[in-house]
Amino acid sequence: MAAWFLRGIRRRVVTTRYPRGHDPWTADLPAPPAFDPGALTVPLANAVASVCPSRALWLDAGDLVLDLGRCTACGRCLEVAGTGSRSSSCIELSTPGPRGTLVRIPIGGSPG
Amino acid sequence: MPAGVATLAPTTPAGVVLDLAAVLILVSAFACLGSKLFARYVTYYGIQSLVLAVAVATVAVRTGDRGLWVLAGLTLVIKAIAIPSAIRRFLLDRLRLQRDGGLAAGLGVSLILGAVLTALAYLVIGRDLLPPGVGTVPAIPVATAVILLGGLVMVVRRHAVAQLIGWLIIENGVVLGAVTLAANFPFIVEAGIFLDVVASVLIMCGVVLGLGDDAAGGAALRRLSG
Amino acid sequence: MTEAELAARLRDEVGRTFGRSLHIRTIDTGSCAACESEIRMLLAPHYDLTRLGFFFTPTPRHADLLMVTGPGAVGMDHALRLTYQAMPDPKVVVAVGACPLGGVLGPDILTHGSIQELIPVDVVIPGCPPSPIALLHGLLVATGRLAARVNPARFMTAPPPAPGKTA
Amino acid sequence: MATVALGLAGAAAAAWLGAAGLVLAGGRRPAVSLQAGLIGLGGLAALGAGLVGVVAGSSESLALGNQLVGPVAYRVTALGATFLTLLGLVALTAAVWGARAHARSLASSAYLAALALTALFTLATLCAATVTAFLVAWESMTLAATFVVWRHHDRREAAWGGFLFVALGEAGFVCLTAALLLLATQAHSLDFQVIAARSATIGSGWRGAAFVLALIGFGFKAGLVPLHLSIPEADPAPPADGSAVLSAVTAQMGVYGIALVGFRLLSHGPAWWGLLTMSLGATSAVLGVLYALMERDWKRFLAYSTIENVGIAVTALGAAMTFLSLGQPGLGALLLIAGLYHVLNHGTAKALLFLTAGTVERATGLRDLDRLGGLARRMPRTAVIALIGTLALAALPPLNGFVGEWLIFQGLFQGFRLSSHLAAVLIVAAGAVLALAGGLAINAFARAYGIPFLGMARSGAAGRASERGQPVLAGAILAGVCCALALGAPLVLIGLAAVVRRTVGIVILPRLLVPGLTLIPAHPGFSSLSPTYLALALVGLLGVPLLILRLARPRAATRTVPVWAGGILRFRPRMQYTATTLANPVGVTFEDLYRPHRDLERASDDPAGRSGPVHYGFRLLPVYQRFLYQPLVAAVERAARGLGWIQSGDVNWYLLLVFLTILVAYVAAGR
Repeated sequence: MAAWFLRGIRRRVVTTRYPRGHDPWTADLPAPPAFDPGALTVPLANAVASVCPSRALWLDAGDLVLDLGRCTACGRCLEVAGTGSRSSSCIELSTPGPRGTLVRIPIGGSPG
Repeated sequence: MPAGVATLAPTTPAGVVLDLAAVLILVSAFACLGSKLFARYVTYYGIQSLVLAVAVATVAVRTGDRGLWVLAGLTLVIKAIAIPSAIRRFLLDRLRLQRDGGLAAGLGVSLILGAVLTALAYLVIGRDLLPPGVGTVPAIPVATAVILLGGLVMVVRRHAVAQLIGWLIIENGVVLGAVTLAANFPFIVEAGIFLDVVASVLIMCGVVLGLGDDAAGGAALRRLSG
Repeated sequence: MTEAELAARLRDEVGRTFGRSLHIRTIDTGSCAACESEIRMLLAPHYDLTRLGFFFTPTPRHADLLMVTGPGAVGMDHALRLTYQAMPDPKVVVAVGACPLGGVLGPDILTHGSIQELIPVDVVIPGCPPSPIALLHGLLVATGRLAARVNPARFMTAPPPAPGKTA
Repeated sequence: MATVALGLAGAAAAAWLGAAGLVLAGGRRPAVSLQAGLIGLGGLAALGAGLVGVVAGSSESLALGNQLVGPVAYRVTALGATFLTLLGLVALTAAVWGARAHARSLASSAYLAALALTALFTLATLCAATVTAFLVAWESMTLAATFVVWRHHDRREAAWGGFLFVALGEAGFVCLTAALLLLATQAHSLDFQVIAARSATIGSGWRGAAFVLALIGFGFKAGLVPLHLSIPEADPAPPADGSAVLSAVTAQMGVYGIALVGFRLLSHGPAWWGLLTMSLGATSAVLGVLYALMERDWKRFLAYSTIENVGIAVTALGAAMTFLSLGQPGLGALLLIAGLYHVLNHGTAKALLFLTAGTVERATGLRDLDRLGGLARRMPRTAVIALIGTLALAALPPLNGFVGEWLIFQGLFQGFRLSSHLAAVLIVAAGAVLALAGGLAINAFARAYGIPFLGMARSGAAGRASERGQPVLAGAILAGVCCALALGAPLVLIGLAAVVRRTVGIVILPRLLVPGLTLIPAHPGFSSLSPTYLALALVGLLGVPLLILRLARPRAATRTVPVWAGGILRFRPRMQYTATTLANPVGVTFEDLYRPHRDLERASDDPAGRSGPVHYGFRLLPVYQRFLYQPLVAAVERAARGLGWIQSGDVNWYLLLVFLTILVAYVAAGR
């Protein structure tokens, strides 16, 4: 206890877990999508980007760019991408600076 | 015992005359109370004043006081002649006053009240109220009754002229009481009372003339509330 | 000094300044109030913001951190600028939700679409709305008590193919 | 030495008489200035007389009486000299203020003459050594002060205030005359000294009756609730110098009177005298400050505060009587000292605040707190002076008000040393009531200082205010005196202890004041305080943040940004707190007492909030009006209505009434 206390004082790190335990239901919250780079093709990526209502997906230099900041986790891209995608289940997405929210997903699938 | 009072005992002729005069004065006051015509008020007042002059003269005969003679004369001239004729000429004729409409109480009620007041005067003026010996003079309760009757006239009549008559009757009662009680009354006081009476008559004549008949009838007087 | 070193030093500085006590002011630039609803949940016992030394304050004069929600409605420009100015230095701006990051409304005559050009944003908390856990995480990141951990791998269901290997 | 005080008092009287006489010059320019100057000179002489009197004690007496009016003699006594000092100080500063404030007109000249006469007759009251001299001077003081109140006789509130002042003053004078003549007939002498010497031989019933009558009589002047009606109406009516004299001196003459009868003439009596006095005082203190809180008019607020402070002083005097009669002379003397000290403090600070309010009124034409604001920036010297006065009156350390009230509390909390449980409980309860009043007073004075001086101007006139050409010096003198009374508290207490020794014959000084400027009021193990060191330490502590700011300057550059006002486009003065809103929490808390009438009128009840203009009205009917004066007035009116049928306006009816009266007289005489 004392060691814990002193550590908290000294290192200013989280001394209490911010939800105290693991919250299993956080996995069920809507979350940004995750794509299978192997299954992504350029047409599919274009289709995925075109259904995104919040302009969070676009193609750039052969990559599908996902802006986590803009994503509202609506799930429309998941419907389009089908089995090559799923919810990322990741909701703790804060980053310092506005540019840290960009995720580049290489388009690895063949057009066939 | 004052000298004047002793000489006016009812057994003496002067005493008899005085008593008779007092009774006449009382009767004329009742007559005023029981009348409705302005002209009669003035007539009865004149008669009352004449009798009063006689009474004063009687006392003057007995006491030989020169002041009382003057007083009797003044009473005769001013009260019995001047004031009635002045009221007739300046008020009754000019305002055409005939019948007094402003009665606060009916004639019958007024007369009964007057009788009650006279009885009260006789009851109240007991022996112990007056100086020793004076109680035997019957004119004293009569004078008191006349004063009360004058007051009653003022209360039950609404018209200003009738109230003036009531006031004059009270004054006559006062003089009657004064000459019978204290025959050697200082003349200067009597003269002062006379001046008062003359002044009040003059004032009342002016006021009533200024008001006019309608106003003097009491309607305007009733509006004099605070 | 590289950018990374500078960032590390800055994080350390922020941690030293705000690490133990932080006062938060929120401002709504036209949000749908879902974010506000979640922010309010922070005070519920389950999340219990104050145990971390964080407090909401009614005035920016006492605030160290500004939480901005909403897409930057034009009508709130003045208020947003005044609020930012009224906060004493040093201060942190946290953009909460997808709106301030341009995810919901585009720029038009009523909104700026994003607040990033209005005031400098230090930390973003994505989500529409971000859950209270995400908000807590964001606040801890903002104060330097947690490292940011956006791992691109988590948004890929399979490891990316090695570069050059594709056709 | 003994004749010096009397000589100085005579000089003061001569100066004031001269100032009053100069009204014959018809208000020409030099005459008005000369009047103010003579009033100030008289004040200086009275101040000197008071100080000499406090130090040297009773002077020789100046006997003037003859066969017709009885013995008339004047003497500077120690008790009177205490108040004489205050009179001199207030007259001096009022003259300094008035010299610059008054226009050169006949009205001003007449007003200054009335003020000079008020001061003169107050002096005569304080120096009066016989019943005749006292009563004549007291009545003359009331009349002269009435003309001071009537300076602006064409204003409704001034006319009404003057009427209340003279009416209640006369009611008090009747009680007072009865009390003093009762004492004089019982003691077979008109001389105060002889009465005091023979007071023990007077029967206790007569003594009690005389004391209660005197308490009521002086209570009218002092403004003890519920006899205080004239204070909030009359004291704010004249210009500020008149208000200062009325509140700081004339009202406190009531305290002098209670001290004179209670301690000098009758030597404190049984315990119930003290308990009665104390209860009246405590009631006045708490009700005074409660109604002060609700007041929007600055000068009326100050007048209610006078009621509060006089109440505190009277509480102290009452507790002192109780302690003396129950065999605790040390505590009694302490409380008497504390009460007199509080009188001095209150007089100084109240004169200061009235003069400040008058200066602001001259600069802005406003007395309504809700229309002032932001004056600290436009009238900085006035703001500093008013701050000193406010701190002193709110009894905050380190100023004199705190020391005085602290002494009173120390005395009251010693109530447990009494053997009588009732007295002990009542005294401690009075202490609790005073504590409540003190807390409310801090609230009230924070409001009365903050609203006019801080924030933004709430009206155009307040925004254009300027200090240029305004009379600031008088307030500065009084502020200096406030600080001196605090820093020199030990010195003041030495003087007051001498007064108490000469008045009730108890030596308390060696126990009260230990070397090193420290006061030990009640008991060595109970409490101690050094006002001098406290003041120095607090001012020093005030410097610490400044020092830190100076030494550890922030490294970031200074930014200047607009005041935070909720992010609205423009911050308007009407968005600020007002005096009414600031007092509202207290108003809600004490709603059962206030029972206010609130009127809220909206142009529409639009739920979207577009209500249009909103009118908010707030009226207060004080509790004594509701439960004492209104029923009284209603009873008189009911009786008058009941007798109204007699006055019908009918002449015959009146004649009948006269006639019946005569008849009844006849019959009654005939029995």
